Amino acid sequence: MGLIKMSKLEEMKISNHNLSELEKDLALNGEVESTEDIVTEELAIHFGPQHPSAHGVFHAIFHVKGEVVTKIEPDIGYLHRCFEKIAENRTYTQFIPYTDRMDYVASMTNNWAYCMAVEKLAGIEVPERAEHIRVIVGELQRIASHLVFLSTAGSEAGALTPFVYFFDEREGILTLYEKICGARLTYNYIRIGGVRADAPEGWLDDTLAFVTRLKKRMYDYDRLVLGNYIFKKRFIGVAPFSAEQALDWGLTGPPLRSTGVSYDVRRSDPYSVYPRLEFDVVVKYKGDNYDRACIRSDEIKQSIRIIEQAIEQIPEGPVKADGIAKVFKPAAGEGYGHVESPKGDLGFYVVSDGTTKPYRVKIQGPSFGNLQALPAMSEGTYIGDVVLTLGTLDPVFGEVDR
Amino acid sequence: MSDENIMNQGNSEEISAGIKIVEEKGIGYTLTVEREDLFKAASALKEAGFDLFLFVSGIDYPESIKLTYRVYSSKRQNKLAVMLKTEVPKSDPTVDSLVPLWSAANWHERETYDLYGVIFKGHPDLRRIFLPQDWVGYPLRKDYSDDHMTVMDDGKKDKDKAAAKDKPAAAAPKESAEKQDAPEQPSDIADANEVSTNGSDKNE
Amino acid sequence: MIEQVIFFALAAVAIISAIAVVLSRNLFHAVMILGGFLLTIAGFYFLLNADFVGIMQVFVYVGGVIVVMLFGIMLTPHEANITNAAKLQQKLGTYIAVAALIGLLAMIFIRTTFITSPAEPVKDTVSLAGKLFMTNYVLPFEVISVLLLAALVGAIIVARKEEH
Amino acid sequence: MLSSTKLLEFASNYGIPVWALDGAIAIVFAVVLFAICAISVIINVYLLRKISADFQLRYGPMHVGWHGSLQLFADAIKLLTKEDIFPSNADRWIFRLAPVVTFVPAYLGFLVLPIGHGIVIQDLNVGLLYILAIPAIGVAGIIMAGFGSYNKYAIIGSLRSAAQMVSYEVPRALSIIGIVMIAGSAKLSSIVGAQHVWYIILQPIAFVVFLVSTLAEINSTPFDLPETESELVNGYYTEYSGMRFMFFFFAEYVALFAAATLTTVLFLGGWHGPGPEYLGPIWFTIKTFAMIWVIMWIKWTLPRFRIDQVMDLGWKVLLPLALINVLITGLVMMII
Repeated sequence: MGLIKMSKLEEMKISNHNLSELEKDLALNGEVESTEDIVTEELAIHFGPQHPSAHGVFHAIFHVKGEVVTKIEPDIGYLHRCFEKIAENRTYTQFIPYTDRMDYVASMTNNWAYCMAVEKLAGIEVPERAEHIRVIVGELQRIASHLVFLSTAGSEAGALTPFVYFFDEREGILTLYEKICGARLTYNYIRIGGVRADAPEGWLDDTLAFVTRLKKRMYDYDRLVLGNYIFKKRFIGVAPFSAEQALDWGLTGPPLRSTGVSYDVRRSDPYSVYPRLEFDVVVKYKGDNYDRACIRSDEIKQSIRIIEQAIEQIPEGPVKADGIAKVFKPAAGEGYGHVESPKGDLGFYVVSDGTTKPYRVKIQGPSFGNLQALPAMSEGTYIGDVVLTLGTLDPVFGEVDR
Repeated sequence: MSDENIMNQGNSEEISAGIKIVEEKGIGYTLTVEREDLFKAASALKEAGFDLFLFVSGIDYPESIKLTYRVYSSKRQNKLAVMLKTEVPKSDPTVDSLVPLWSAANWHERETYDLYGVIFKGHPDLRRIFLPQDWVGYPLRKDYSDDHMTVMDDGKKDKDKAAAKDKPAAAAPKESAEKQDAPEQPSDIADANEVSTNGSDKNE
Repeated sequence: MIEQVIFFALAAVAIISAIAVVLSRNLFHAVMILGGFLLTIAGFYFLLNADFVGIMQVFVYVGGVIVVMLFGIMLTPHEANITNAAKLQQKLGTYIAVAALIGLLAMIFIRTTFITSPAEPVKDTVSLAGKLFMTNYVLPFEVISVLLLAALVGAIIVARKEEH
Repeated sequence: MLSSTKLLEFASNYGIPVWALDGAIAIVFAVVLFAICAISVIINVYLLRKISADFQLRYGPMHVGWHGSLQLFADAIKLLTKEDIFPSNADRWIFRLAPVVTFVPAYLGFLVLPIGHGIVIQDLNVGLLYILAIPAIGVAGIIMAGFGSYNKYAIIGSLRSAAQMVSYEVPRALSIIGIVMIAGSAKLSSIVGAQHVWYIILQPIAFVVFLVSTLAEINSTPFDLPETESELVNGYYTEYSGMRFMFFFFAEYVALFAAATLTTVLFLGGWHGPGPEYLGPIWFTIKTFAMIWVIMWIKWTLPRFRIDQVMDLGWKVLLPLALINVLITGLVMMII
C-alpha cells in the first residue's frame, strides 16, 4: 500500500498549463533542491493581473520559498493602448486628452509635460498668470497623488481606515479641480500656450483655505500612518536601495530622492516659475520603503508651501498665449519637455515634420522606469514586503503601459 | 543650477576626444554619433558622469530608424542632460545594447524592440514587453498595418467618407473606431476645423 | 443507558475511522481522519469522567500533532508514484508482525478480568492531577520537563542549521 | 448530566427515563445556544459595520431596513442563493467539510461560558482548558480549506493561519495560568465567582498577553495574515463562494464574539456589577460589547505585521511575558 498521492503543490506546479513561457520554464526546471533530505518546495504565485493590490493590471510571477520571494518576473502590457501611435494620428491639441489617461492619478502633470514639449517645439511663450495657475494645479495634483499613495500604502499594510481619510482629503482637491475645469479625474485643462480658462472667482481663496487646513491635518496623518509602530516595523529597512543602484536602474522621482540623489526636475532643469518659488527638494538617504513613504508626506508639505507662494505671487493677465489656433503647424524640429510629476521625471519627446500632426511622440513615463527596479529591489524579501515595495514605487499602470 | 547658468556656460562641450555635445533648439544638449560608435560614446558619457538613463526612443523614417537616448548626470555641475542620437538602417536594424552600462536600459530597449523592431545586440533578455510574444510586426513603424488598425480622421470626415465608399472593406473598422473614440474627445477639440498655417511662423 | 449508546457510537466511529486511516490512499485524507479518530478517543475519556485527559487529548493531538503532520505533508515533496508492488519478503514480514500483534492483544483481552468499579467517579480531576504531579510524581514530572526542554532547544538548533 | 433535583423528581413522577430527559434538555440547549449565537452574530456584524463605518467617516449600511438593520439578512439571502462553486481540481470532500469543521468549534466554545450567576450550559471543571482547546479543532478546518481548494493563495493562507494559531495558543494558555493560580480553579464559574477585584487589575500583564494572542487567534487586524487581501487575495477561503463562504464569514464573527465573552469572563469580572444578581447577564453583555468595540478599534486602526514579525512577537515577547507573569504571580502568592 505504498502509493502516496502526489502532493498538491507538486501537482499544481506540473499542471500549470497557463500558456506563459515563463511558467513552462518553471515547471520544467524543477525548483526542488536535492541536497537536503527534507526540502520545502518553491512555489510560483501569480500576482495579478486580477489581484486586489496589483495597482492596476500588473502581472508578476513570484517564486516563493516559504514566505520569501526568491525571484520576480514582471509582465506588463495589459493596459497598452499605444498612445504613441495614436498621437501620430491626432493634431497637437487633440492629443492632450489622451495624456490624461496615462497616469490617471495625476492627469494634470501629464497635460503639463506634453504641452511643455509642444511649446518648446513651437517656441511658444506662456503668460505669467497661466504659469502660476499651472504651478498651483500641478502641485495640487502632486498632493492628490501622494495622498493616494499614502492611503494605498496604509491599506496594503493592512490599515484600512487611513485609506478613507486620505481619500476624503483628495476629494477636496478633486472638488477644486471640478470648479476650475469641470472634470474630476481627466482634466484636459492645461493647453498648449496656457490653460483652458482662468480660475473662477474665489477659487484661489478656496485653494488657500484647503491647503491651510491640510497643513494642519498632515501632522495627525503623519502620526496615524507613518508614525505607527507596526507601520514602521513593516517599512523601515525593507528593500533598501543605494544611490548607485537607484541611478543604475533609472529610478526617478521620490524613489530616487529617497536614496540621497537630489534629482528633481523643478530644480535640476527649472521650468515655469519654479526658480522664483522657495521650496526644498526633499531628500532621504536610506532608500528603504519607509524613506520612500516618508518622502511623499514631506513633499506634500513642500507642495503646500509652493501653492501658498504661487497664490500670493499670481499676477493678473491673460491665461493663454495669443494666436495659437486649435490646429497649427509647428516648423519641423524636435521638442522635449519634462516636468517633475508626482511619480518622477515625466517627459514628452515630440518630433514635428511640419504638418498639423506630430511625427513622433515619445512618452517617458516615470512609472515604467521605476517599476523596472522592482525585482532588483525586492527579491529576497517576504511576500508581504514585495506588495509594499511595489506600493512605494507607486506605479500607475496607465503610465507604465501607455 | 538655474537655466540661465547653463546658458552662460556656452552651448557646447567636449566630453572626451571627438565626442562633443552641442545645444539644439527644443531638446537641449545633443550628441549625434554613428551607430558603430554608439557604445563608445555612451561609455564616454557614463564616464563623464551621466549616470541616469532616462529613455530610448525610436523615430521611424522611410529608410532608417533614428534612436534618441536621454541620459542625465547626478554628479555634474552643468549640462546635466544629454540626448544621444544615432541612426540604424531599416535593412539591418541592429545596434549595441546599453544594458551593460545602465541596467535601466533593459526595459526601454525591450520597448523599442517591441514597437520598432530594433535589435539590441548584447541585451540579456530581448523579448516583447507590451505586446504578446507571438505578435507580428512592429506597430510604431509608419508602414505597419493590420486588421485592427484604424486611421483617425482629422476633420475631413466628408472627404474620408467619400473615399470609404470606394473602398468598403476599409470602412467597416473605421466607423466602429469613431464610435468608440467619440466620448473621449472634448467638444471643442472634436469640431476643430480651422487650420492655421501662420501660427507657427508667428511664434518663431 | 445513554452512556452506552454514546459509547457504542463512539466505538463504531473510532473503529471505522481507524480502518479508514490505514486504507486511505491519500495521505492528507488519512491525517484528517486520524484527527477525527483522536477526537473520538477524547470522547471516550469524557465518558470515563477523565475530562482533563480528554481536553488534553484535543489540545495536544488535534491542535498540535495533527497540525504539525499536515504541515509536513503540505510543505514537503513526495514521490509521485511509488510502485505498489511490495516484495514477497516484505509481505510475509508484515503478515507475521500483524498476526503477532493480534495474538498479543487477544491474550491481554482474555487474561483481563473486567470489573465494574464501585468507586464514585472523581469530580475535580484537575486539582487532583495537579496535586499528584506535585507530590507522588514530582520526579517523573520534572524529568519529562527537562526532556521536553532539551527537545525544544534541539529543534531550534536543527531549524537554525537549515537556515545557513 | 443534569443535577437539578426538581427535574429528577419530575421525571420519576411521570415515568420518563432520565436519559430521555437528558437528551431532550441537551437538544433544547443546543437550539437555544445556536439561536443565541446566531442573534449575537447578527448584532455583531451589524455593529461591526456601523462601528467600522464610524471609524472611517462613513455611514455604513443605511438602505435596507432602519439604518440598514436588515442589511445582513439581505446579504445572507444573497449568499445562500449564490452558486456553490467547486474549483475543478479541488479535493471535494475536504473542500466541503472545511467550513463545517471551522464553524462548529467556534460555536462549541459557548457551552461552558457562564453569562450570569449559575446561568451556564455545562459548567465543566476543565472549562478553561476546554475553551482553549476547542479552537484547535478550527485550525484543522482552516488547513482543510487551504488544502482542499487547490489554490496557492489558499495554501499559503492556511499555512500562515495554522502557524499563527499554533504559536499563539502557547502564550494564550500560559497567560491564563496566573488566573487559575489566584482563583484556584479551572472552572469558569468559579473564576468569575472569585473575581471580587477584576483580574484585569490583578493580572495586567496576563491581560495584555491574552488580548494580543486572542487577536491572533481570531485573525483580527494586526494578525490578519491568513487573509491579507493585499497579498493573498482572501487567504484560505479565496475559492469559497455562496453558503460555504458564509460559514467562514460567520465562524469569524462567532470567534470574535467568543473571544470577547471569554475576556469578559476571565478579566472583566464576568457577570459582576452593581445592582441585584439578576442583572448579571446584562452587565455581562455590556462588558462583552465593550470588549468587541475595543477589538474593532484595534482592528480598524492598526496595519498588520509581517509573518516573521508575528512569530517573533509570539515566541520572543509574549511567551516570556506570560512566563514572567506566572513567576510574579507565584512569588506574590507565596509572600501574601
